[in-house]
Amino acid sequence: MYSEKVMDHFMNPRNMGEIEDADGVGTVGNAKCGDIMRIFLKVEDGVIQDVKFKTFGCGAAVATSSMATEMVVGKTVEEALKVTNKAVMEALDGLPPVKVHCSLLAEQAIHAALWDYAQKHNITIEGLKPPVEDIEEIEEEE
Amino acid sequence: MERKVYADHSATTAVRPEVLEAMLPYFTEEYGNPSSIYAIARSNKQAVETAREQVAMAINAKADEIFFTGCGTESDNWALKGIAESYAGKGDHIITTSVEHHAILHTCQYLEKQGKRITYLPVDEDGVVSVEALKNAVDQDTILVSIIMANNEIGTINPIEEIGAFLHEKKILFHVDAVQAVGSLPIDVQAMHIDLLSLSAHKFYGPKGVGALYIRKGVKLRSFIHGGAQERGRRAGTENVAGIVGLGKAIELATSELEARRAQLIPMRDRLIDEVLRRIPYVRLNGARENRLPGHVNFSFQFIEGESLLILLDMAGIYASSGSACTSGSLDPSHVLLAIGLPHEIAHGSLRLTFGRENTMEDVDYILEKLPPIVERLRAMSPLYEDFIKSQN
Amino acid sequence: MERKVYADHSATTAVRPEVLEAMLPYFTEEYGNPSSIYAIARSNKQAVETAREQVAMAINAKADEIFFTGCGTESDNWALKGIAESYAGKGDHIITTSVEHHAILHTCQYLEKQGKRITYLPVDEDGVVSVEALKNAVDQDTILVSIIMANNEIGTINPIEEIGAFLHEKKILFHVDAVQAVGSLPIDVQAMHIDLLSLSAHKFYGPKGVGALYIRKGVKLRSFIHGGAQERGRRAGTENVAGIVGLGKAIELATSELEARRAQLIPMRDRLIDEVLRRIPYVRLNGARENRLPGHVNFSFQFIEGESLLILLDMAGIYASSGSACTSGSLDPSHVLLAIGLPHEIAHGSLRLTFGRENTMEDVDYILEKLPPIVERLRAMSPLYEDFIKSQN
Ligand SMILES: Cc1ncc(COP(=O)(O)O)c(C=O)c1O
Ligand SMILES: Cc1ncc(COP(=O)(O)O)c(C=O)c1O
Ligand code: FES
Ligand code: FES
Repeated sequence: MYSEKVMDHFMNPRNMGEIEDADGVGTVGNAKCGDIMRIFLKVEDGVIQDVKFKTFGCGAAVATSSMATEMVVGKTVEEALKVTNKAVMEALDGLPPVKVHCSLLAEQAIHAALWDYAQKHNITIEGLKPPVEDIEEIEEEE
Repeated sequence: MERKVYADHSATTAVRPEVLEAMLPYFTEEYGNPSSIYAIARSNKQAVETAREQVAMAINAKADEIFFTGCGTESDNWALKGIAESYAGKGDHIITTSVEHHAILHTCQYLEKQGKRITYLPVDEDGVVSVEALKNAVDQDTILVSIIMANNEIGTINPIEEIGAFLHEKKILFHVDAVQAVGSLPIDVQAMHIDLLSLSAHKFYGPKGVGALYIRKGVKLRSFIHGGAQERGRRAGTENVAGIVGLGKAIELATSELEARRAQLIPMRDRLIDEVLRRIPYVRLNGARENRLPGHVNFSFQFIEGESLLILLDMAGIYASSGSACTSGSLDPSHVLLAIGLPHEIAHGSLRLTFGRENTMEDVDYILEKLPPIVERLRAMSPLYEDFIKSQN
Repeated sequence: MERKVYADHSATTAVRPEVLEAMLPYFTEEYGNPSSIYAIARSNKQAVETAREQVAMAINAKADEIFFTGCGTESDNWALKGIAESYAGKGDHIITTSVEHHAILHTCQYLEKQGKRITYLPVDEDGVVSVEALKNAVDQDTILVSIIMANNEIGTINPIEEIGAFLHEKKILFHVDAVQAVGSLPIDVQAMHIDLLSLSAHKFYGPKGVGALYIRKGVKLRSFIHGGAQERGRRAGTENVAGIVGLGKAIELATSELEARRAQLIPMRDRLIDEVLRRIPYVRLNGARENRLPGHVNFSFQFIEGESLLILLDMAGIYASSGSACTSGSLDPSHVLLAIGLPHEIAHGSLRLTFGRENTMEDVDYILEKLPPIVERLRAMSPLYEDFIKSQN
């Protein structure tokens, strides 16, 4: 069902854990499947220095969180914003159709963490929308 | 080599060697169409009739009350849609439970769209249907009650005999989905006052793609699959002779070994339940503690999600499921776990382990060795667990 | 030893060794439920998907347009009942022919009771449906036309491509019962503009109890068997993995050997027809002389009755039938023979001989040796023959 890359990131998740004094923390959930993802960011001079995640979810949710953290670390916040769920999926060699929303969870968790970082540091990030509680709202827009 | 433990017998079982052996001649040698007239087809027809007797014997019915179908799901569809139509003149109300298999639930939803009235009885926290609720639900338009004998997800057994006695007195037809029960529980359609009963061969070491419906003599049931005159005109389609022979042999073996099987499986089930509850915190057993299928265990592990758990168990050579296999394509939490009162996030973290004839106590030990660290690992990843631990401090 | 000649391949065929071999692992080793998540079930799921591709390839469809069923009869029931319901908003009229298999005819009769309007098109004396009559029969309420590709009783082939082109233009859905055609005729659902097509494994050396329905993408078809999410939510029930694998392998072989099989069977068929007509008086060939299935022969012998003929042939080691095997329980003369204009008493004396891959020209010779004296013997017994002979003098 899952690609080798997905299985690899699921079995050996990168950046799993917490950042004690994170600059931004975002948590998003999906009421449809009940899954929840949390991203911790450490940002210095507008560049993401460290990122960690925690996920309550399926194999795809764990793998997309892991991949997404790898893809944003070292990037500026503006660049991180451009890491879409599509890009995460591609990096994982694809996901089964019923699992596409799991990658959206990863994208939105990063956005939520960036939003939290912006709020705490009183800055605005171009193009960043306030996070939603439940990513289903976004899915329905698409 | 790592151990391999297949613990998903409620999903399906391997055909046992004796059963396959009984089936084999009917693929290549005795291949005549049993409805044909010539001699070589006659042994074929005979084989089908022997299987019919084997099924009848297993549930204390008569051979001419047994009709072969393509699967348990077809049996369920036939029973419900057939009765709804054949007894439309008598009433439009059907009663079932909220914890049925989808073969019943989705059929009921279809019938609702056709204008039938369906009552879904609640169950208690063990998953047992309330006989009181049933008594209150019947009215003069009730034509059928359909109750699962033993639940496929949580293993709980319903009081079929008590319900049957009540319905018999009320003269309301009684259908029982016994797909999970055959080979695990004694079944007697007379003593239990059952009018229609569904079963499926692949749940008791027979082949996939063949089932049966018991229809008590005198019950009107229109055909569901129309066509030729097979199964005395009630179920058309060239008979799956090899499959039917396999079903017959499998049910005969399963019934004769019923007590031995229970004696094998109950201690395994009980040890797994006791030890998991002892060794792992924040876990609950779903379904009744005692009143459950012999090899059937279902847990919910708080703070973790079912699919991740299954994948890690799979990596460790343990094959389990998170409820019913038929819904693995879906993201919804189990309707059964919601019906017994679990909140959404806990219903998501359930694990079903179901043992069968090839399993041993060593398999249980192996699961007890592998499961705790896997649960721990997933909890370490879980934001829900993090929140919970923080809230404890 | 007497020879044994199985000449009833239109009733059913023996599973060929390569097919059985492909199936075997799925009974005892690869037995996981294909809907499960773990690795051992995945090879199983893969096997089902390979079979789906094999079927798609054989009829020029896409894999996701193929749905596995429990038999050809179920496929027919699903197609007709499903379309009748899913397109009820568009119209209530279905057109079929008077020579369909009972799986279609009895389903249509059921639909008539549900208030649908069914037109049964007549056929000519060869058994070919009239395209003119079809054109006159369609109206703005016509939602479906269902036509048998090749007739199971008389072997006649219908002009499917011509009908398909007409219906495609009219935007009317087209279902084809190709149960007898697979492995005997080339099938291309694109060129033939077919929207739904039924097939059954046991007619082309696959196992009994498994069929398929092709559903063109975009066609709405409600489920017929409700339940789990198998077959992408359209056909519930645990997949008959071994059966499906057998169907896939069998259709692949049958398609690749199509020309070889035709080259083998047509001369046998033609010799039998020519010689019987030459050697036995008062006999007619039923169905078209050329436009018929490669191994298919159907005669009517005046003054004698079918069952007696079959029994004597059986005694001589020749296994044949008197039409469709599914109706052997019935005493009515064949609806197909009546539709091509045979009077009752002649329709009763029909004999179907259908050859397949194991038959040889020696089998034909053997039949030609045994059949004439049997016919003679029965005629000597027949008061009708006596009357006839007397009337000749
Ligand atoms: C033309 C035709 N349609 C449908 C069927 C039904 O197929 P099955 O017996 O596999 O259900 C048959 C054969 O019995 C047939 O010959
Ligand atoms: C309780 C119950 N009913 C019905 C079914 C359907 O049986 P089958 O998959 O053979 O159609 C199952 C198993 O899948 C079941 O567990
Ligand atoms: S199923 Fe919801 S995150 Fe994967
Ligand atoms: S005399 Fe036997 S069927 Fe009529």
